[in-house]
Amino acid sequence: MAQYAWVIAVMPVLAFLIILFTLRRIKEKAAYVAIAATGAGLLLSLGVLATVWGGRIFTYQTTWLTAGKLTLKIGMYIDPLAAVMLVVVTTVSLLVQIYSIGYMKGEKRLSWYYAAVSLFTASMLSLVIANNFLQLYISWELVGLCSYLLIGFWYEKKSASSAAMKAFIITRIGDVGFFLGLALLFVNTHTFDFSAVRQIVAAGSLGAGTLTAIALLFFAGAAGKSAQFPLHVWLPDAMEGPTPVSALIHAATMVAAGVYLVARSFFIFEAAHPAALQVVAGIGAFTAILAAVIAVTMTDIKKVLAYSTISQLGFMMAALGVGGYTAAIFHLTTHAFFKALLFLGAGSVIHGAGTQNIYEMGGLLKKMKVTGWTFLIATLSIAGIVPLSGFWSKDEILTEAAKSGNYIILGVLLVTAFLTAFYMFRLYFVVFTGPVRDEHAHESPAVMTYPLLILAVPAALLGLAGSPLLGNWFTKFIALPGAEHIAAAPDYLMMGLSTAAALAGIGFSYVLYGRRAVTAWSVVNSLSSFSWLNTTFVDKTIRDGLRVTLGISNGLARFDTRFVDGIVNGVGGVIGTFSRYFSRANSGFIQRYAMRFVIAFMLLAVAVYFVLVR
Amino acid sequence: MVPLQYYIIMSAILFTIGIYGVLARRNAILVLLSVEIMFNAVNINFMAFSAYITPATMVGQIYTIFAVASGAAEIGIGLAIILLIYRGRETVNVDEVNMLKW
Amino acid sequence: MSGQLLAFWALSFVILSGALYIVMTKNIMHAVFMHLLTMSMIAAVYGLLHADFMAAMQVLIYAGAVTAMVVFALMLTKSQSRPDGAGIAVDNQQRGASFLTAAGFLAVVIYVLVPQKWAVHEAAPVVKSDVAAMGAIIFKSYILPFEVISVILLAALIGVIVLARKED
Amino acid sequence: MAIALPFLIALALVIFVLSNIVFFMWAEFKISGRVADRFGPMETGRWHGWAQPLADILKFLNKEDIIPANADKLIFRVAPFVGFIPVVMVLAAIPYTNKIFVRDFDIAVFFVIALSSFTFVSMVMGGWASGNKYSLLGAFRAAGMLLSYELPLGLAIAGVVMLSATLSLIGIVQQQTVWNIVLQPIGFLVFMVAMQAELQRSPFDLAVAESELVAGYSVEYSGMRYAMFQLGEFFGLWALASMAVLLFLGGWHGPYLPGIVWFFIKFYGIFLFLAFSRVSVPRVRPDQLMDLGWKILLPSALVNIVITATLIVLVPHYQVPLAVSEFVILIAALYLMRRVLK
Amino acid sequence: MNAGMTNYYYVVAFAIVGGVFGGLLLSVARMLRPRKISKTKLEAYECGMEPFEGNWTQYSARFYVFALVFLIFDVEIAFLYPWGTVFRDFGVTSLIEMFVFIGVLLLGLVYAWKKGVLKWL
Repeated sequence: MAQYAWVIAVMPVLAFLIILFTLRRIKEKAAYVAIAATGAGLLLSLGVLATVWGGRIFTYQTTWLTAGKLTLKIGMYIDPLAAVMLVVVTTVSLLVQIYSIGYMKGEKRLSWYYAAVSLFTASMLSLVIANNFLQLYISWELVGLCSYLLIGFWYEKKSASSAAMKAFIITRIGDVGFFLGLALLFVNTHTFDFSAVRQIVAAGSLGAGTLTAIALLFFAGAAGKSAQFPLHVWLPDAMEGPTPVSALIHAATMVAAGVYLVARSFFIFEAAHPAALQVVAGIGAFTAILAAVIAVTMTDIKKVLAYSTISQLGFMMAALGVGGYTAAIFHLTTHAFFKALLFLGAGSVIHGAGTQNIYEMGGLLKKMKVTGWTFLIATLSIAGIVPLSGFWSKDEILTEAAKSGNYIILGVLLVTAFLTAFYMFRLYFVVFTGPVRDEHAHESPAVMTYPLLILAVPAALLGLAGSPLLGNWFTKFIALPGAEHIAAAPDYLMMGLSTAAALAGIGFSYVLYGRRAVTAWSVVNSLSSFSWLNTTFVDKTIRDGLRVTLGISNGLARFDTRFVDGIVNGVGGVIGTFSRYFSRANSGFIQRYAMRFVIAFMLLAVAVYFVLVR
Repeated sequence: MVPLQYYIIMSAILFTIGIYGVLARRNAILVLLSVEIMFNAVNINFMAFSAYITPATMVGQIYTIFAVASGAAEIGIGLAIILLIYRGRETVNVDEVNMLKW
Repeated sequence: MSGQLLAFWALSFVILSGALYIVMTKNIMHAVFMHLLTMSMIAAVYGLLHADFMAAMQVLIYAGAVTAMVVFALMLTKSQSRPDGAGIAVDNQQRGASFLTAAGFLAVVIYVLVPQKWAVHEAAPVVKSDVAAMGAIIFKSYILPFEVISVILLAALIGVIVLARKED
Repeated sequence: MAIALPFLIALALVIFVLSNIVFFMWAEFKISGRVADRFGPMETGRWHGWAQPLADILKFLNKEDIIPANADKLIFRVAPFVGFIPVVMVLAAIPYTNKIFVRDFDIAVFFVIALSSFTFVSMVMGGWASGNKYSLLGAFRAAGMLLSYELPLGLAIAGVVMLSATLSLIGIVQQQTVWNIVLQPIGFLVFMVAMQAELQRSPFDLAVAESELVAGYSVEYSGMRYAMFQLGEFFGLWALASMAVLLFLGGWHGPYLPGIVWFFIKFYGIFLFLAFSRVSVPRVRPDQLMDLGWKILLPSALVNIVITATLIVLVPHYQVPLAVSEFVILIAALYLMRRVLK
Repeated sequence: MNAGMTNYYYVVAFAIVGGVFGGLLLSVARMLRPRKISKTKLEAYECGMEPFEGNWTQYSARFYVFALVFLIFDVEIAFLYPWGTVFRDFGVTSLIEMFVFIGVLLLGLVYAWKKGVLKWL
């Protein structure tokens, strides 16, 4: 089955082309085309998962093009990591598309929406199955493009188009880093292929310095795409796009690409100087706590979830930083499901309540039964309450952090866990409990609620798959070949600590928001100062940078006009005078031309004679 | 036997006279006549070479035949053009016809 | 053998002086009739070179048809005010310059060509029936130019008819 | 002695032809007279005015010869010579029997055709040099006519050349076991008409016709110079008539009498034909004349060439079918022409 | 002096004899004829009328086209003769070639005919 993996990626592309070429006529039917493609992809990826079950790895490749000595190959590398990602991406994409039928009903450019979504799914899938860095990089760019298209879906809105622009440019900065890393890698190894690079790195022929440089450059790309600290500003603004888009791209798949990249090139990180991993862990942890703090102050439901995603991604990066490769992947998978559920839930809340500001909502649980309960499950899971998946994956990361010995990061992550629980339940209590603010809020139609229910299942139970109860099956499954995972005894201390942090967070938010005992505003305001750190600081630095570059470019412009143009016009002038002088030569008197002709011929004859005969 | 050099010199002189005619004559028809002279100078050379150097195959002679035929067509057209110019500008003197003036 | 040499000298003298006369004379009609004489003498030179067919063809085409056309063209362009031909200036202003150019050209050509050594066949064999041999060669290996010549002539004819017809 | 031989032969021939011309002139006076039911010259030299032509020649000798004031002196004097000398040169190429001939040129036919184009130039020279507007106009009309009849002449001869595969007149005559007039009736007819036009005689003497434009190009000529033109014309007659005999009438072939006798019998026969056609056929209008030349003679000559060529190449014994097809086409053409010209 | 040369020698001889003979006739006539030049005799003969305006007249281009067609068919004749002497042993191919040659030129003639250039005014 594995050799047909490329079909999974190709089918959404076909859907994209079909919809593209019948853009005007297809209208609503575009949804069914896209869903059919992704559904078939899901079934196939499940098949691929089955074949890869035994831990076997399939690689296929054909030469794509040969340019001189350089031959570029294109192919597939299906290993447990890829198989899992395939399933994750296809399921989430399928459910989002079904959900969008309801959410996007009545949109003018619905067919274009579905075209863009299927193109995005195709590029994400090809990114996942890529067997060499170049193919990965190409799909990486495609994914960036699709996110730009989908964020800017309502381009009539000025804010949406500028948000899309901002997202594209900031991820572009990251991509430049990734590209440089690629170039550096290629210069040294002359190949992009994963296995080939792995052998070269294993053979140690590359110096630690270059490896660190490559690793850090790759991390820069990942930071851009997965919205880590300096390059995270675009994600909150990306909420301008339709909510299903945020659910699919900015929760589950695209942002995970960064983590996937680091995971895929983990052997470089390991072989590189230990500082590389420290950097990853540090930035990851810092992003996590920063995003968590800001999330607390947000009043827009989607912004809260956006910052929560950034913080969770920080969690995964921190896990990778401390060497927890399997923990990071496990958390990535579980996070994909419950974050998608949260976003879709938020979508149906917005759909029902008609506003995004959480303080204009209230008591929606009574109005929107299904959304309410599924939202609760997801919130519990992300907070990390015992039986749910969030607990297990977060606990896994915390044990990894503890095991690797960086206690500062452990402490930071625990605080972040507490904050996560706090702002999630603040969100839940404000939105779903308390007095009902608007009476005519109504439950979303079935086509939206069913995906919520379906997503609720993995959000809740997937964690068990990796939990010690089932013998850490999941972690063994996706462990790096060779790094066998010793079935560590379940670290009860860590479990207790994380649950304690979570419960504290929930209780604290219950006191503040559930019963509205203490006036919430005083506490929140004190935290709002943190938000200053984010918005003004980063944006200001970027704006100053721009002003400087503007100055330089103006100077250059002036130089160019005066000096270079001066030369060009000068030369033009000289030629002009010459031509006027010579044009007097053709006086229209034909026989003078004939005379010149004869003289020229004579000179030529003499020249040829002397050259040839002598 | 008349040595070949004589023929060469004679046709060279004839050719030069033709050149002078082309460059110096005012009347377009006489310019054409001098072109004819140049043509014949070339033909004489060809015939001389054909007779002296390749008597068996007579390639020069065949070339001259075709040259004469095409030369005739050429002067036909040349004169027709001169007639046209005359009808347009009432003059046949080459220096008065300077449409090519810059 | 002095006969041929004598004939050559006489003919070339007549041809060269005729050509000079054409180029120098004031009276255009004289130039045309001198053209006729020169062309016939050139035909005689071809005779000297044993090319009977070429001699006859030269006389037929150049002396006959071309002179006729030139005479007609002269008539039509009234470029000759009076038979004695006085009056109209005959040369344009670059007389001196063109004379020098021509002289220069002559010097170059003679300097280059004359010292060359040619692979001269001593006895120029006289082919019995010049015309038959000529015809055989033309129609055996030079058929394409033969056909092209007919097309060229046709083109000339049609061209002239189109050019000359507009007037009346 | 060998150096002088050609000159002697040339002089002998010229004198012989002159004496014949005297006889021709006399015969022509008598015939045109007889045809017009009058006697023609009777007085001079008593019996039938035999001395009339001599009287004419003497007259020309002592008539005043004027060169007009605004004539181009040089060209005026040269014109008659340009007309006369080429025709004398043609005499060198004409054989009378396979034993009596001056020189055997292997391009005799082409040589004759080439030289015959000089008469045109002499006319133009004469017409232009005499400085007379009408003589120039006459010269050009005559020249135009001459041009348009030289072509059919050449093409008719081409037919004969194809039959005999050689350009030498002696070769042609030897090849003529069957007279070419039988094989080439169209060619013969075209040749005869074109010959008359070439010589400005009979129905085609438009340019020099008295009633039309005085004497055409030779209006300003008088005295011996004018006679020179007439002389040139007669030599032309001699040459073309003998060409007709050689090409079409089998030259010196004939049953009993010796070759030379047969030659002259045919030759005078042609002359009589010309003399009769001069007086019996009305003069042709200039445009009709040109139409006849370009639109009837030329195409028919080409048709003749085409037929003879195909038959020679395709049919092994081509004589009989060639003769038959030519006659058939000739009759058809004549019938067609009658309707066209009516 | 091989055969070719004597032929030319004869032709030149005939030309010289013709020229001398003509000159002889003229000189004899010159001696015999009276020479009274009068103004009227020397004027151009205008059928009795006074000769008016120059002797130059303007012709239509028609004359020129006749000369050109003559030239073109002259060339055709020049090519016909050698072909005539040699076409027997080349068989049908040379036949077709010549027919093409004649056909093309006939085309020219027909074109001239249709354009009405061959009419003589």
